Amino acid sequence: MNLTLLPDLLLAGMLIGLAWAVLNSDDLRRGVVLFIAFGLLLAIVWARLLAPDLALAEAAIGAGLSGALLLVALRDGSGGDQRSAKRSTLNRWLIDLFVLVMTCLIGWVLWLTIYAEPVERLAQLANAMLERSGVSNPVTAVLLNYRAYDTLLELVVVLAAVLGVLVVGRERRGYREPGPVFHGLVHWLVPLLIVTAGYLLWVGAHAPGGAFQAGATLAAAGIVLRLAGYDAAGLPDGRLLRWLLVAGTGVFLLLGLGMTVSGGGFLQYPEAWSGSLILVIEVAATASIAAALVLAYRGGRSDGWLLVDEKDKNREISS
Amino acid sequence: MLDLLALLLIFSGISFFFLGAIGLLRLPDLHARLHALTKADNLGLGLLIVGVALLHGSLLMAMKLLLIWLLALLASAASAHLISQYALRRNRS
Amino acid sequence: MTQALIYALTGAVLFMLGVRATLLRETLLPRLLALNVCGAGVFLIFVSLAYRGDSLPVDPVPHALVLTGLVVAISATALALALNRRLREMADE
Amino acid sequence: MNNPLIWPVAVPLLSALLALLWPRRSTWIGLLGSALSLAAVVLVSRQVIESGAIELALGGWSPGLGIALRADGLSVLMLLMSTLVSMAVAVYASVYFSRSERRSEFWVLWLLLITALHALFLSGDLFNLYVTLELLGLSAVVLACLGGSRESLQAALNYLVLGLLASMAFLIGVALIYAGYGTLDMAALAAAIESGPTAWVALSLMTGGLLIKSALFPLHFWLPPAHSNAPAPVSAVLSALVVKAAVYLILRLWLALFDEVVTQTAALVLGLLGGVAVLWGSWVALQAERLKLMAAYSTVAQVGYLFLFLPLLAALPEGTTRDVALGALVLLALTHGFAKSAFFLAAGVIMQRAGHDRIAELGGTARALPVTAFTLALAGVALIGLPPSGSFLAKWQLLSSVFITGQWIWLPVIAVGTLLAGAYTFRLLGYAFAPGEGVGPSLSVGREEIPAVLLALAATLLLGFWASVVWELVPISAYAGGGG
Repeated sequence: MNLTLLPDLLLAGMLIGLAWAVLNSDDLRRGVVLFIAFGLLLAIVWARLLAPDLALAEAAIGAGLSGALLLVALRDGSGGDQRSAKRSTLNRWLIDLFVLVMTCLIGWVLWLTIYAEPVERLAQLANAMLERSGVSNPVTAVLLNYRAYDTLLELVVVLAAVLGVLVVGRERRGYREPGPVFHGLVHWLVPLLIVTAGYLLWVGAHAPGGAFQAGATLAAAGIVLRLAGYDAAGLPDGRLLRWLLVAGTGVFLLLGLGMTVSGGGFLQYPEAWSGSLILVIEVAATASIAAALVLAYRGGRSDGWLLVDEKDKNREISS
Repeated sequence: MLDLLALLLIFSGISFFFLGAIGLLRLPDLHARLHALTKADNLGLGLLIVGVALLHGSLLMAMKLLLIWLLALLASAASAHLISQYALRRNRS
Repeated sequence: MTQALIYALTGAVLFMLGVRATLLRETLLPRLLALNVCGAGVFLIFVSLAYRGDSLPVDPVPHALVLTGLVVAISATALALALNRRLREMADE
Repeated sequence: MNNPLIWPVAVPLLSALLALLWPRRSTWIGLLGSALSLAAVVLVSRQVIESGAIELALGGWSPGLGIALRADGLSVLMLLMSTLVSMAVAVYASVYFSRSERRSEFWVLWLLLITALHALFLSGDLFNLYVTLELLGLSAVVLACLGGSRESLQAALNYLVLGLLASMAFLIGVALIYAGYGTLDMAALAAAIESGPTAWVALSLMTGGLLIKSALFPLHFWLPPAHSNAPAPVSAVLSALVVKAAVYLILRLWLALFDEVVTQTAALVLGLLGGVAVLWGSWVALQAERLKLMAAYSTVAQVGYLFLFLPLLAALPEGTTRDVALGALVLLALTHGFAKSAFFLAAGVIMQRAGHDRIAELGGTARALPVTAFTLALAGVALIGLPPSGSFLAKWQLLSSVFITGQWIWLPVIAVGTLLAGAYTFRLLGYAFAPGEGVGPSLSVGREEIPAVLLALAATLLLGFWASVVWELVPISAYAGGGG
């Protein structure tokens, strides 16, 4: 046994153990807290596998924001009871057998493809084209240049999900006034988070960071504000909020279409401009992602919805 | 020599973490546990950070690490306060 | 490449553990946790494919895919939680 | 500008954003957006018919590193169906949602759903397909709970959770493909793929996920509650288009991508499940008490028919006979898409007028709503597979493939399935054309009745008489080894 593998084996074992504990804990609160720990451990694994961009995103989104959403769901009492389904013994046995067989099959394939005969994947190509992409962080190059279309559609997914949150949910009760200690912390923390988000956004072009990490950090600022009793969580209302939500997808799409109309292909940046265009898109995307994530935490509006603003309301009353 | 010092600092930092974890598991009530956790972890993190800064040897990195330590201090102080306040309120009612 | 294999196999185990819990659990919150663990397993497989040893540059494509997947996963989680909350409220009314 | 492939995605997306920004104009933006999407699809179709399959490398990067959009015969046919159906449903929805508080929300999500469908039919990249699947699933879930009732929310939540599990299965398949072949581009993959453990395991995981989404028996249980509790225009697109998207992907994977890999046994298993789905779905539909529930179970049965083709396609040698069978499959899917959306819209009209959709109390429908009763009859003709509907021709070809391959086992399935479909259709028509007071009288033909009857006419007449277009288009393939 090679001793250098020990840390990796330890990390992998801890991941599996934590996942087991998350999935089999009968106390939901405990499960959620363990899940947050699982996310943090995963962030360490990403760092170990030389994926600092992911480590940042996992800590902010996977552990942080998911954790906040799940905890607030517990507070709403939407846990319900935690019994396992009343499946018959045979059924459970069959499920376990299925799981075992599939794990072995997937593991076998992974062994064949990773260990037995390594395949040359896209690493070399992606790194070779980096010069022409306008940024020097390869992950940002993939996200906003090579596979920018994926990212565009992903922003649309976020938009659809947040519209869904707003359609079904009413706004949650806010929190009461915090004590002086927390209040003081908020006054330090929120500006710091905003500055950090700006830094992550800017640095994403050449180092780990980018729109998603920055958006999540900004959203964290909003959530902290709400915890401190600011019910709006720093978001505007009505029309402005709609523009904020649309900004990311809109700027992305319009720039892409602009390139098509001016003779290039869709999302084919002129090479000299690609760096600045990517930055513009990322700024808009950061704003939209942050707004969407804060809205997801806050829930819908108690008075109908954001698609109807004051002017519409007055009109409908008068007509 | 410097490296040796750094390693020493890192290891003593880690042992503080370890003690804190033991305290968390073994101490009888919430306040004592919080005490063990925050004290040990803040000190442990501080030692760890000084050690890492020495190993790295650049001033900029040392500043960044210091910032991290300060933030962690702020967060742990505030959250320990909130938790104990909550516990007190619940005990009273 | 042994490291990559260790993590990839861990990913496979996490994925199937998540599937198992999704099938066995009845209420939403445990199922959502299970689906998120499932996702973590898939992401771990992708990232371990990108890792080519400490000296070679990593493959950035899977990293970008996982970043996309993370954002999609949290969007879906948020939607499911909102739906569940509304159902809960309706049951109380 | 000479490559129109981005427009079917960009036009509805742009309209969705505009509808979100100007909610008071959302109805007009929605209608205009649907019409312009139709125009964009027509543009693409013309080019494919004239010059064969087209490809657009997004961002100018070679497919592999970048993402390619591709349109061939199969995707163009699916695009045409989805855009025509959604245009008609949009006209209906403009009446249905005209006084609803949820009007603006509906239009934004509606346009996002069309975006997702078009993006899915055009995508040439496996991971991009995952993103489009998620977009489709999430927007469909939100649309399905616009009704706001407890049942619809519960059904939507189950749909969401299962959909997520399905996408995870699909995604891990994509991961294994990337592990084994180092590419996500489907054309490169079609050339590189070979039979082996990687391809088998990846294909079964991806297919498993898609089977959940396409509601093949026994994974159909989520469909009837979700489809029957949604608002009528939403049920129409869920049944007609969203389920078809998953079936389309299975076809794509099996025929174009994994042509080398698919074994007779695997195809036979799916065919058998399809057979059970035909019998079971039709049987439950026959006993359904509510019109929309009957329609939903009929969808389960009709999806089953599509899977009956798989073992036949796997057995037929590559060439004209197989293309004919493939064309029949597509024709059946298209006919069902038009007929089922017409059916759900008609059910919506009845429900709004009568306040319920209990089949046994539908007496008087024919007198009160003659156009809608006629729509139900026409849609029924297409669901059974009577001439001159497209499904008649399709089932004819299905039978002839059964004769060619000698897989006689499917013969009783088709016969009994058709009889059962006839039984549930005539049971419904019997009540609808009987005298009674279940549905109040109406004075004129409403705007909401027209789209349904047009859709039903498309299913019975248009697809019946112009079916040759389908057979001409299907062999045009963007993927090596696929389609012919």
